Amino acid sequence: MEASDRKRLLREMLFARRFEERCAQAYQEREIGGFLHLYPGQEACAIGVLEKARKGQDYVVTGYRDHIHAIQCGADPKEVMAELYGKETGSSRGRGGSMHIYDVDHHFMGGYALVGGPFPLAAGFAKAIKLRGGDEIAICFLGDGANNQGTFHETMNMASLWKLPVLFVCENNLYGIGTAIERASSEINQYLRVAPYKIAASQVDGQDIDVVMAEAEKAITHVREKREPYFLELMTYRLRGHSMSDSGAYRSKEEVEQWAQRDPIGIYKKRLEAAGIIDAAAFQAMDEEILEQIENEIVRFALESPEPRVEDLERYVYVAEGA
Amino acid sequence: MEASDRKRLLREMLFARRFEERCAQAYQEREIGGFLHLYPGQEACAIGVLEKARKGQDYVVTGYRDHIHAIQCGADPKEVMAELYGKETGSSRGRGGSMHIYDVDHHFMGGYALVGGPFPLAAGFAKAIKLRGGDEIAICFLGDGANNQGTFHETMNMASLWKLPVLFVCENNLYGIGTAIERASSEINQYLRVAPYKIAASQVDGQDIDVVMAEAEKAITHVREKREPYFLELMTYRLRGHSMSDSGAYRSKEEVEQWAQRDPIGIYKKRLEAAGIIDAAAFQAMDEEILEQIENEIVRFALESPEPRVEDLERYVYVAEGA
Amino acid sequence: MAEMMYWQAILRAHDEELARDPLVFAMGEDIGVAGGTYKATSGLYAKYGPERVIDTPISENSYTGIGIGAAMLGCRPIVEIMSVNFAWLAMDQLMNNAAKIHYMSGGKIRCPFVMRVPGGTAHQLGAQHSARMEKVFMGISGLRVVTPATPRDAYGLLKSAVRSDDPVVLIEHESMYNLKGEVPDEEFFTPLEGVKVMRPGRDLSIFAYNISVHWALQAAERLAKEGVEAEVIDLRALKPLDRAGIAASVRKTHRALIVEEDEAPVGVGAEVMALINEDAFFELDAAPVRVHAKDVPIPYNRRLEKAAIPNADDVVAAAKKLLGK
Amino acid sequence: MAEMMYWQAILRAHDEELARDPLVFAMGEDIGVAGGTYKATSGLYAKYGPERVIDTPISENSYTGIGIGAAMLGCRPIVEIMSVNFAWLAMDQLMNNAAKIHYMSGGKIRCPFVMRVPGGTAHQLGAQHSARMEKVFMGISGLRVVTPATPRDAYGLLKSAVRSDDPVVLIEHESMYNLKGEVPDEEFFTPLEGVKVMRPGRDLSIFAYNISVHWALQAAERLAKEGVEAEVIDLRALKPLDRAGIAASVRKTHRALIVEEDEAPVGVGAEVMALINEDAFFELDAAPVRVHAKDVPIPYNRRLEKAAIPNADDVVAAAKKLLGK
Ligand SMILES: Cc1ncc(C[n+]2csc(CCOP(=O)(O)OP(=O)(O)O)c2C)c(N)n1
Ligand SMILES: Cc1ncc(C[n+]2csc(CCOP(=O)(O)OP(=O)(O)O)c2C)c(N)n1
Ligand SMILES: [Mg+2]
Ligand SMILES: [Mg+2]
Repeated sequence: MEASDRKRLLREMLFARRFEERCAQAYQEREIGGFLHLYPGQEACAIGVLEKARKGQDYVVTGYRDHIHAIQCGADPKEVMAELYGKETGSSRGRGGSMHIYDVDHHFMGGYALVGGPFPLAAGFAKAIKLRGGDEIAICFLGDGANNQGTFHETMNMASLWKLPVLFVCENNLYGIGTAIERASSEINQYLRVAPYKIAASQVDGQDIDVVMAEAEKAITHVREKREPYFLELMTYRLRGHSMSDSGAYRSKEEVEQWAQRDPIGIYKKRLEAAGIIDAAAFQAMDEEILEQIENEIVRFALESPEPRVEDLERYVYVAEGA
Repeated sequence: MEASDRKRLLREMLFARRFEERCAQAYQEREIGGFLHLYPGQEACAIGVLEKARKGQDYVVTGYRDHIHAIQCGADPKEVMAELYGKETGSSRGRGGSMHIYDVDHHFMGGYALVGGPFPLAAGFAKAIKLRGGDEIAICFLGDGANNQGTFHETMNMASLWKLPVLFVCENNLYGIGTAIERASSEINQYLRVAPYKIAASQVDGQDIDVVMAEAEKAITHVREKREPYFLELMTYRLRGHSMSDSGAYRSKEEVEQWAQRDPIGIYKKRLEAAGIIDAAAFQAMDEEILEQIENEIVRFALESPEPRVEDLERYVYVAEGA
Repeated sequence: MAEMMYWQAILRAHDEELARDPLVFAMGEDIGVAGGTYKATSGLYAKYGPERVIDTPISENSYTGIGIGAAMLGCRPIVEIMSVNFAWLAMDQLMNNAAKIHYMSGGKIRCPFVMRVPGGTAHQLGAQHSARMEKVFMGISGLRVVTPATPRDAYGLLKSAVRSDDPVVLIEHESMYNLKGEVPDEEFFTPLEGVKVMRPGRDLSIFAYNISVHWALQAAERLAKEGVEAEVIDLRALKPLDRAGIAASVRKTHRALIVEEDEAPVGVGAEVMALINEDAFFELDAAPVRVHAKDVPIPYNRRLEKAAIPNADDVVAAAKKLLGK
Repeated sequence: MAEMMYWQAILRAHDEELARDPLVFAMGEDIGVAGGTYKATSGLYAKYGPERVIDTPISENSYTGIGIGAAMLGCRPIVEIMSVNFAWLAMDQLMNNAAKIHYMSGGKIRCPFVMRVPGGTAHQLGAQHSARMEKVFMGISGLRVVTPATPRDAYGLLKSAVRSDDPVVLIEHESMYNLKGEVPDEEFFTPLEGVKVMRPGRDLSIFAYNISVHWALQAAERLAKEGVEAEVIDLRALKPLDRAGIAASVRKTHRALIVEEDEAPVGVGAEVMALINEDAFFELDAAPVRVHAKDVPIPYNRRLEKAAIPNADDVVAAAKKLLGK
């Protein structure tokens, strides 16, 4: 990989981090409402996998922790932030909110609030692709907890049976809200759960973006060429609470600190430093530029954008009522 | 096993066959309504497994093909037949019908019409047993098609995680209505599907009652002693249609005939003949006695029993309204 | 104009839509090789192949979701749920996704998803196979709900549902698949909104839908013999309900009776009554009346089942009471 | 008499019932180690252990079914569904099994199953987390449905629900867990049937339930300042509904207004209106009125969300209109 690409990836991860931190701030300032689920700690997962996808062509879906996935598909961060601010310029015109970012132009087909709901949707995208006859694939990102939902089993079975070109990416961060994986899943290695469906699967470190990209490349090639599903498990960790109202009582400070040592940005930064691609000053500059962009472009856009009109409340219930 | 017990088992299978055939006749005569799912061909499964259970103590549940399971738990065939005739003396007082036989005294906890519905109920019985602290177990009989339902996955996971004493018996008859197993399940060997839940499992011939009993004994001992789930798959075949309105177009006559060669009654009868336990004349006598019992005791009871009173229509909605 | 059965009309609509648009596909349990429980998809598997006429595993929630996902990419799936009782399993995908995706994407994603499902009591199918769930579907924002009472509407509504850009639930009835009726030979589309006057009248309005339309028509014939002219209105589209159409009939007859196969609480009858109260209260010469099932799980026994479900006699009796006769 | 919050009242009921009967157990996502999303089960895991205060995987349909199975053997499970939106996933077990088992076993099996679930819109939770589903639960025969508006009822109804031999759904509200109110110190039970007069009045009846009771009470206060005496009735038990209690109030005031947080179609408002039409039509001096949400999936934007959901202002305005003011 070119040095410029590696630098770009580092920037994307850092941008993701800062974007989410800025969301947290806006939430505390009550600019953002609802439930807010942030991504810090897991950046290498979405960014690494989507680096190997055909962005804007492959169809992507995920859960409620969806800002970064949308942005990595090509969504304009300004529109994502405007959505969180509930503005008419938001990616879902302020109707969706944090858990329901959409960017249909870039084939980001949404964030969904019900755990397990996206499995069948992704398989449905793959079914549509198959009927239309293209070589796109569908990619579904979900958490470890989602795998206990019945839709996991039902969808894996049909995806395999019907040879649907869909990649399932399990971001295993060891918890579903406050419930540790070993208290919720009889098999904690999620990639082992798809064996009976005869779906190819693997598990790799989700903190090292190089590892993620290498495995994602294999997985995506498998799906794209064999036109059949693949299940990729990425071992990761969320450094913040589940949502903004997390007490944190279910895990130890030590555990969080240990994982903070394996922060995907830290790991990658070190590697690029060792390779002479970036140094502390350049990183600092990159960070400042990002912060500046977030504040002056993105947040400003969100702040200055108009609210939806109350008269439009009943628009978008049905298509005929305006799209 | 004593010769008398073996003879009794043969009689139970033959009784099951004749009982079901008599139901089919009554259905054609329009004495029985609704959906009617019959058991011929699968007798060795329920009869073999329940022979090794503690009848009347262990809690049993199944789907809509439930007459024989109820009877083998101890339900009075008269009351089962009366239920099919919709009579007040029926096991569910004529409110349930063929798909909803109950015999709470003998711990037969019902037949259910929704595929996959009984999985969690059985796990719930096991949970109750665990809380109360007895050494009973729960036994859930279901078909191969049911395993594609989300409740299969969800329940297997929780049964394993919580160490629930429940035996799942999959009567794999190769079809779910008119859909062949290989068109519905990415893994056709059902016992292999529970591996990720770390549930002990095995698959045996379901047509040979000796084989069924031997494996059931192991499985039940496992559940009873280890207080954890077990999944037993019995390979079997239904010789009749799925229900009374089956066209049969989805399978060949040859296939049905081939399986008829492996009729569980035929297999066992031959074995008992070889062992000198029964001969053609005794079998004939047994059959006649059964037919006589069905006609003169069972069907007569059903026919002569009173209908529920229309004034009682709203009884049993809530407990306070009478039980 | 050919006479055909309800199931044949549904089959014809499927066939035409499958032939027309390669992105239309049908999906459900036993609809393919076996041809469908009520024959409504028979022959299509041979004609269009397994990629477009799909036998599913018994996984209602997820194949519904797969249909929804495909619809989001422009396909037009027709998903059959074998019996409405099983639709409880698919409510998550239907209500949380299909009904809401267009709205919560700010109108950016369409979900032209069709679910067909027979509802209602047939012959002694028991409590778990006799649900009537129209009120569940019509209570939630975002769906369209229609329910054909005749072969003609079964054809025309399915055609329109497939062409609609909104998610549509079509509620059929297990006891109507063999009902015969005239269906025009040329292609046509029945609107997904609006009531249909099945029989004009001046003395009272009988609102019905699905199978209860037939009870209402039978009752109206009998009432006519006694000199009572009942107007029979097929509500047909349950969501959105045509409140103007309902009020118009009440303004004409000043008496309203609603017949539903379902138990009363929070049902179609209640909603129609509420709309009448809101739109035409002072037009009423008598309190509107509901004819409905008893509030019980449906019993297996034939007599009890019959007693639980209303029929034409009940409609006649209620109409007479409403008219003070 | 102690003042406590709604969540504390629920916690107290849990604690007493768990202490009393070893066959009572609680079950749900994050209710144990984490103490419950709204703290309503906090501390119970430490006190009663993992066999009786059970953290479940995210498997709503099956842990609901496990609760039902255990109830069939005499246990008294209290199953929490974290948000009513997720209850769509559990409807199969709830509606097909819990609601019907007693009836279809001819009364031979009891199902003393309790489901607790917060419903309603909170602060901008969006379309998939703002469902109000009382109409879904109350439409189907076999369940009991209650919905506490105060800490006192939250305690008393949960106590009664656990002791009931019928399956009971308790609908709480995400925005009420921190509501404060007096709860008597001694043990008591609130009946699972019957309305509660929250404020007597003579000029009109305002029927409400759950959070809308508070809008109704606020509205009544403001109306009182203008000399209008509104009677506020907490329906409290939604299934079965107390039709006599509803009619009694209408006979007194001759005007009826129903406030529901939900969108109108086939809702509580429609049903109450239908009951009034059936039982007290000629007592009415004016057409009854519904105040309800707009028929839209709930939007995220704060202003749109607010516009979608009714409030005390809407109740006041509707009351005035009803009174011709
Ligand atoms: C159907 C459903 N049940 C429960 C919830 C509540 N809930 C939201 S997130 C979550 C945990 C999900 O865990 P996981 O899949 O591991 O995702 P993570 O948040 O860890 O990325 C739960 C239980 C929900 N949103 N939807
Ligand atoms: C939830 C649900 N979906 C669909 C059906 C319709 N149905 C009844 S039996 C059946 C096939 C079940 O097959 P299997 O589990 O193999 O049982 P078998 O009848 O072969 O014993 C189907 C699809 C149903 N009753 N419930
Ligand atoms: Mg997780
Ligand atoms: Mg089978």
